[in-house]
Amino acid sequence: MTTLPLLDIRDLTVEFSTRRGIVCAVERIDVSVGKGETLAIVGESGSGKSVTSYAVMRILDRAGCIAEGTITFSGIDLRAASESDMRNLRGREISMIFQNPRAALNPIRKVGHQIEDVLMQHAQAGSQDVTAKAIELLEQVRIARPRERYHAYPFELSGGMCQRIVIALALACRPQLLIADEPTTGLDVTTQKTVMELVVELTRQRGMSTILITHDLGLAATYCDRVTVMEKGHIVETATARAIFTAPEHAYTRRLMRATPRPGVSLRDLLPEDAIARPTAQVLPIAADKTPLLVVEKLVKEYPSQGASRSLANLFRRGPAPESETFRAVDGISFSIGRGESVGLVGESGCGKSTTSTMIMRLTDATSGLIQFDGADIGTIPAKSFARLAIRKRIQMVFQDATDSLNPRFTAARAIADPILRLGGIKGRNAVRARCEVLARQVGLPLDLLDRFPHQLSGGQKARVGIARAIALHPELMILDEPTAALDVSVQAVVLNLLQELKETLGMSYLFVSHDLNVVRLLCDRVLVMRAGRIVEQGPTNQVLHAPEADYTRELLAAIPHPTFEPESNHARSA
Amino acid sequence: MKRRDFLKSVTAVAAGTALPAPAIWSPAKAQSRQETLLFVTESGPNNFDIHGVGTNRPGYEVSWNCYDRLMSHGKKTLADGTESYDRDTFTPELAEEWTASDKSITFKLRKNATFHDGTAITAKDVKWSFDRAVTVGGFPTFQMKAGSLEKPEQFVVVDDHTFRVDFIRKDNLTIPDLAVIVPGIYHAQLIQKHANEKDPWGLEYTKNNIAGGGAYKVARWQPGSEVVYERNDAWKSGPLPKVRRIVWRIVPSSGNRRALIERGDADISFDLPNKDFAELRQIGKVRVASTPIGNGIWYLGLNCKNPPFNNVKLRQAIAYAIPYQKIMDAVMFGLANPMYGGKTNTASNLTWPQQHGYNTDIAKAKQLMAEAGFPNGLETTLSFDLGFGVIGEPLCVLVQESLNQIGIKTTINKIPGANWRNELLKKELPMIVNTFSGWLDYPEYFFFWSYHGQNAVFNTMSYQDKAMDAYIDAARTAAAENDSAAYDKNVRGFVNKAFAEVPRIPLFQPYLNVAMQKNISGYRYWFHRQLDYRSLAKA
Amino acid sequence: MSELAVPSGRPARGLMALLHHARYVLSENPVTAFAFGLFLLIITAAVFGPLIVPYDPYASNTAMALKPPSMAHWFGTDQLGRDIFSRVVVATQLDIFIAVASVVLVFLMGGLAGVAAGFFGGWTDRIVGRIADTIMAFPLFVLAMGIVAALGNTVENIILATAIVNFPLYARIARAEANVRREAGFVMAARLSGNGDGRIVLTQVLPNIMPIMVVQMSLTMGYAILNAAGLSFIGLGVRAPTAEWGIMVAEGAAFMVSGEWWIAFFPGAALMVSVFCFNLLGDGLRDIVDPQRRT
Amino acid sequence: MLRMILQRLMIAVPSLIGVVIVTFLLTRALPGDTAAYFAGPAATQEAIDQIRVKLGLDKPLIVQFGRYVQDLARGELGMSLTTGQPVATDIRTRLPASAELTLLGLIVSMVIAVPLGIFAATRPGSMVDHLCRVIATAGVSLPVFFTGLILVYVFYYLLGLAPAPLGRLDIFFSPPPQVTGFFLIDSLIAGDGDMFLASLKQLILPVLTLAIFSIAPIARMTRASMLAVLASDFIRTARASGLSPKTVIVTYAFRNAMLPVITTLGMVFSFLLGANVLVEKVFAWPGIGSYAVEALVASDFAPVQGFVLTMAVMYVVLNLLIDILYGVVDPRVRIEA
Repeated sequence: MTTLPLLDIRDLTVEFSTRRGIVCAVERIDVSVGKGETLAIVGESGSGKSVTSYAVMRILDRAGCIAEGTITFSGIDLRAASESDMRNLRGREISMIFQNPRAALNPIRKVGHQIEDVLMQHAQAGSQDVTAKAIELLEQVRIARPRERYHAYPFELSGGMCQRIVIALALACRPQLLIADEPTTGLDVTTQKTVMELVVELTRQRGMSTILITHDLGLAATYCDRVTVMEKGHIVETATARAIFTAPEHAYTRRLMRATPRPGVSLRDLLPEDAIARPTAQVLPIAADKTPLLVVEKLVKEYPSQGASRSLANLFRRGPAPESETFRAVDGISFSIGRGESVGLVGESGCGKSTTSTMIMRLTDATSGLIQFDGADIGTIPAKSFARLAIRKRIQMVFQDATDSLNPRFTAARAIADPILRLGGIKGRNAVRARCEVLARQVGLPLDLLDRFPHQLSGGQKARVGIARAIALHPELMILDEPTAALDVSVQAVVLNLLQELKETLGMSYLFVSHDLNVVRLLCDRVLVMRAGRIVEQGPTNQVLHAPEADYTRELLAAIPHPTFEPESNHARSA
Repeated sequence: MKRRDFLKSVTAVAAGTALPAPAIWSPAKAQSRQETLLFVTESGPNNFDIHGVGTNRPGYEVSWNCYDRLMSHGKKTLADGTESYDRDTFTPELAEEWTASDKSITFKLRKNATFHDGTAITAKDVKWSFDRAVTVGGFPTFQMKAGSLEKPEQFVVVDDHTFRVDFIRKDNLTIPDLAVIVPGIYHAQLIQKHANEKDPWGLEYTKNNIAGGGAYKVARWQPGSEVVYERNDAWKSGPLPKVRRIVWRIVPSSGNRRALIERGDADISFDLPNKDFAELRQIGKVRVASTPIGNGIWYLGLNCKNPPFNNVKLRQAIAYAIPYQKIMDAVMFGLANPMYGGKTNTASNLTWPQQHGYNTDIAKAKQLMAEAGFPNGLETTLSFDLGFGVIGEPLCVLVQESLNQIGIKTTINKIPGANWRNELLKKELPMIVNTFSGWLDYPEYFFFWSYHGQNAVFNTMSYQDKAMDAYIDAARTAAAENDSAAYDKNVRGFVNKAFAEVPRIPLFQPYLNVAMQKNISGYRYWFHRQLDYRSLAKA
Repeated sequence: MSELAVPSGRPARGLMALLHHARYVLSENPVTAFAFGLFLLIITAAVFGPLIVPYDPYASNTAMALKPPSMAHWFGTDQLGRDIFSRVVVATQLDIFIAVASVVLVFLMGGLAGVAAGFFGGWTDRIVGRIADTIMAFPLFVLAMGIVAALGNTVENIILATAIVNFPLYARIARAEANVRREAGFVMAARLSGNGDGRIVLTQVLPNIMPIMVVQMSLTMGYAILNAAGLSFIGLGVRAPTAEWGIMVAEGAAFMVSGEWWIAFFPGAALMVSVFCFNLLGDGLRDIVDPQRRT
Repeated sequence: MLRMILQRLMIAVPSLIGVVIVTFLLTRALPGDTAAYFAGPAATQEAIDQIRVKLGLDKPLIVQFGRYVQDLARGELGMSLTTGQPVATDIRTRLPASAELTLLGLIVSMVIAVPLGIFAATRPGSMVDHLCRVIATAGVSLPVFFTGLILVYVFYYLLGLAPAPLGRLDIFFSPPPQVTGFFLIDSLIAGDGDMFLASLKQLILPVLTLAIFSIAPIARMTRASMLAVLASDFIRTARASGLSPKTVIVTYAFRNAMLPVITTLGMVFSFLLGANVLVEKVFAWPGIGSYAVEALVASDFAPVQGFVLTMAVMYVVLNLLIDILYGVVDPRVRIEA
């Protein structure tokens, strides 16, 4: 890195005043980005990666302040710059794109106008040609029919489309530096790929420097030149992508690399080295009885398509509702799950996998089709009255967002105890408490956390409480709706191993719903690939994931960013 | 609005809302301000025609000033200098002269008198108006009957300008009854044009249109907020009034009404609470005329029909337990004639109202309570009309407190105007505070409505006593034959009985108070207790 | 709420956390602290008022009528010579009772109906919605007047009138909050654990809505007293001679122009202070309860 | 848009029916006996019965209700016994007076409360924030009639700045030719500057009283929604793209924050119509509120029913306007409806 760096952060410390006094989010970090270079800042939640970028842009919220250190951007000391100078820089010299694209745009203002606002603000265009410039920008970010989409509102566009608008906003004034804060989190794998390629192409084309902030190592390695790894506000390691990937030096980086699910590695490999030695618990023999536990045939779920006017129109119309009126979320799927078997259900968002799981859990009623559990037809029992039946105990579920699935007013113990009190058949406070403590131990939750409220627990701890609640009634079938999607990579590794261990010790069968093929490959024996309400392919995991028949599956596999470095020798580490 | 105030408020407005330069004060407005008289009251008329259904007292005022009657009253000056109508003298109005015999009375009408629209007034209009008064029912017919004017046959058109009323019985109230508001002269043809079979007497039309020939015409009426009168310059039935234009504004808040009169924006402020009148009189910036209301008494009525107040001794005990002086000071602020504290409980003269002998004497009251058989007291309710709450409420609170001392526990019951009359009709309220005053200021007239066994609505105590009825009837016939000896014996008879058995305990005779700017003259107190614009003048 | 009586040591810490949190918000927000102090003052006046009052609030003494504030009578005397200070303090009891009772009543009526409407949707939602609309169509004060005029002006009817008038506001808020939580994860989890819908609403959804309702309740307490005062002004308030701020202000209003300002001023001031305190407390509670503010 | 209007009216119909029924029952439940009241002080029992028959109050409730609905269908609101006028004319003359007062009160309180709310929201926790909150809350803590009386006492009685609380116009002005019934507008149409100034002066105190009373709810709602919007993602994007504070606060934050405020406006307007009753009593304003109160106290059914129905229709129209306004501001609603 011979030339002067575009952005040079020295000894930066950022502090926040909170209820419990001053919290140090970032402590004496050094980051620098050369002209035209793409740097990735990788770290788990709470590592301070976003705070750094906010500090650079000086848009920390009221409670935060830059305690020490300097930030120089092509010679200008950003920390000392006046607010009006900063305002000229933001958007013209440095711009930013954010995580949740649809929320990052003004909901009640046309996207075209929002782009024009930025252009006008930084005098990039006069009032006559600003519209033309805006439309030209839309073309650059490859939005189809730009003239028409100019007048669209954010809620009318898809997630990927909104992200392209945000990118257009960021690149409107040809800035020198683009900071992308988790730009593709929450987007589908396929959209994620197109968005990242667009960012890299545009920044390369204009010789811009880019900082990509992400928790996904694979993404960082694929698209960036250098990678900086942060942990709890400190920089742990900075190296070229190849060096980080092939020969991580710092223990934390290594642990992070290991925990990232990637092809050709087993579940246990994800755990840090010291954890491997744990003795595997006594494994229950797979039940001999081969009859399938759950059989699903031609399952259909229809919703009347949206719009209040629809109901109004129904009011006045005679005759049956025409076919095209309804929207089929699940369109006649059939599969079965054997005892002790774990089946993966994979598909992008909107393909109907969550709807399927809620129907099997009998939380919602199916429009038609058979759901048979252990020989009994449970599909016909209405969801409302299913809660009181004994069979309820035998099918349980772990939810995706642990925070949302725990009652904020209940302590962890009370949440776990809820099913026991209703259907567990255990009477007496102390007995129930004892049962909770057993379950806590089983899921590796420290006992003193039992009396905390959800907002006082970390992501991983909340996931464990959810799992403890699910296994409280010894269910035979457990549906896991993307249980680790919201977790950090290292925590995800531990939770997946916990789930595998529980399945084996308690002899349960799993239906594992996910959009992440790597995670499914680690845990499931068989895989179903779903698209727009239909199963496009199903079969044993390694057969589907290595030699997929359906081209949609191939497309999914290709979209997963995992760097393929030729096995060269240890590349010289760059400064 | 004096010029200085106006300019000041304009600058305030300009400063406040940055308006364009303030408009220059046009001289014409100042001059019309001088010719206009503004007076403010708490509530306004709901009907211009006294014959109408449910016309309220402000409605009477409109009828009085916009319609003529055959004759009116003369005037006399009271002790404190204010003028009052003279009960015993009658002056010509529409009728120039009249001759009365014991069978009938004949009136000679003015030749040149015209209605507001210019058509001449004839005896036919008078007859039609009188027939209307006695047949339309409700209050007007009832008031005519009080003067034995009952049947259309009594009213005879002799010729265009002579009109005769035949008596059906000897009644000295007939002549005075012809001078009250009800027998006004209506424009028969005009009203019949707007009448129909469902409403033969055109009550709907006369509700908000004047069909008469009185001294004033109504120029504009916005119910509940404003009435504007213009003078009828063609008025012949008396001296032409001096004020050309009168504006009557309804201002519900008494505090504002007082502020208006004190700051000089209102010329006359009517029906203010007594306390304001007492203080205005002391301050002396405005003139306050206070005239005792003839034949008017505030009283504590006790239900003589059902127990416990059918027991005379108990009623007398209560009569001794009333905090009279406290009421005079804290409720009436001295603006009333006390009805208590007389030397004896017998009639001192033939006038009414007059003082009875009871006064606040808790010991005597307790003793009478014991004699009446209520040693440990009783529980009852004390009700008053929300419409007269300004006097009623404090009065009840004081009475409640003092009755408490002799063991009578009372809860105060505030009844809105609407169902106050309803409750009076049912005659079940055990104890009430109420007021009554008749238009015809004769004792036998007051007793005929309030104490007589016929149990009229005003006999709120439903007190029925043969001896009392005998006295009243005898007094009325004596008055008719003006046999003064019998009249004197019977009047003293029924007054003594009223004081002895005290079915209702007279408290005080209220005053009619009016506050006026110093440049207003010609105010005259009338039996109907409303304003007569015709005698007013603005210097 | 929790059938699970955890050994004594543990809940104390929960309480401590709440106190700590409350102390933090109060210190950070002086206005709410001031309002809280005021609230304590009002409560003590309501509870101990009648005992510590120098004069009998109902004893009239015409000799001492309409006296300005003096050492003998701190707030002066009214038309019948009654001590205004004693009446104002004693009136606190009645006014706070009106405020609290109407707020609790409207919560039970509006709040629960709203939660049911929001959670179950369908017909309950439509019915509650129409009732709320019908009440909303009346101008609030006129409806209160109609109810009190029709049923008689007892304290109970004033409370009922205030409750009915506020029904739509509470129903709408409760419905919105319940609707949001209808599809929440913990509701589905509760169903998985075998809870019936009724139990879920009462034990799970309602506790989560309570903070927002409490904020609204404190605001409505202020409104309830104002409503009683308004009714007294047009003659439909509480019966004489009970001491109540609203009726004392209404009576005193007539005396203001004639110079006896204190008759209306002191009850008005007491009224203002208490309504002021309830509103500020409402805002303060909102800050404590508002999740975004919980740094 | 038309569909949304149709749908909104569809929903309004049941509540209107509800209003008709409730008003009928409410007025019939009034304790007073109208016949007795209007038979006059000295009426005898049979006179009262005579009037009761005349007013048709003796028939069973159902028949009365039937006749009432028939009259309603014909747009016949009946006769007011307190003012002696047909209720329809009363409402036509008095409604503009109340509407002028309430609308002006709302506009003045909006002009004060919204900036107050924004100001407080952009400086949360600062002295200014607390000050705004204290001032706004003080306004709503006083009963409206008390504020009115104090204003009259101070500005009219003591200082003589404000005009006499005599109603809508000074005594020697006759009302302008009735076009909209709003004196301010009618006087402008008539081109009479004097008249405009006089009616404006009369409006100042009552409008101020109403405004003071309604600042708190609007300010509080604006502050809360501004705080929520300022914490949202798209504001962060706007700041990050260097837009000027004015654009960020006004075009981005304020327009979004106005949505919840608009919905509370409906609530505040009907809240004000109620408080209006007391202001009309204090300022002798010939509005519809005091008209209904007098009728209610006199147990005169027709005006109360007429008044409430007008209010119900106004409420429906108001909500319709609010929805349209909401649709204008927020495209999501427009498309979806």
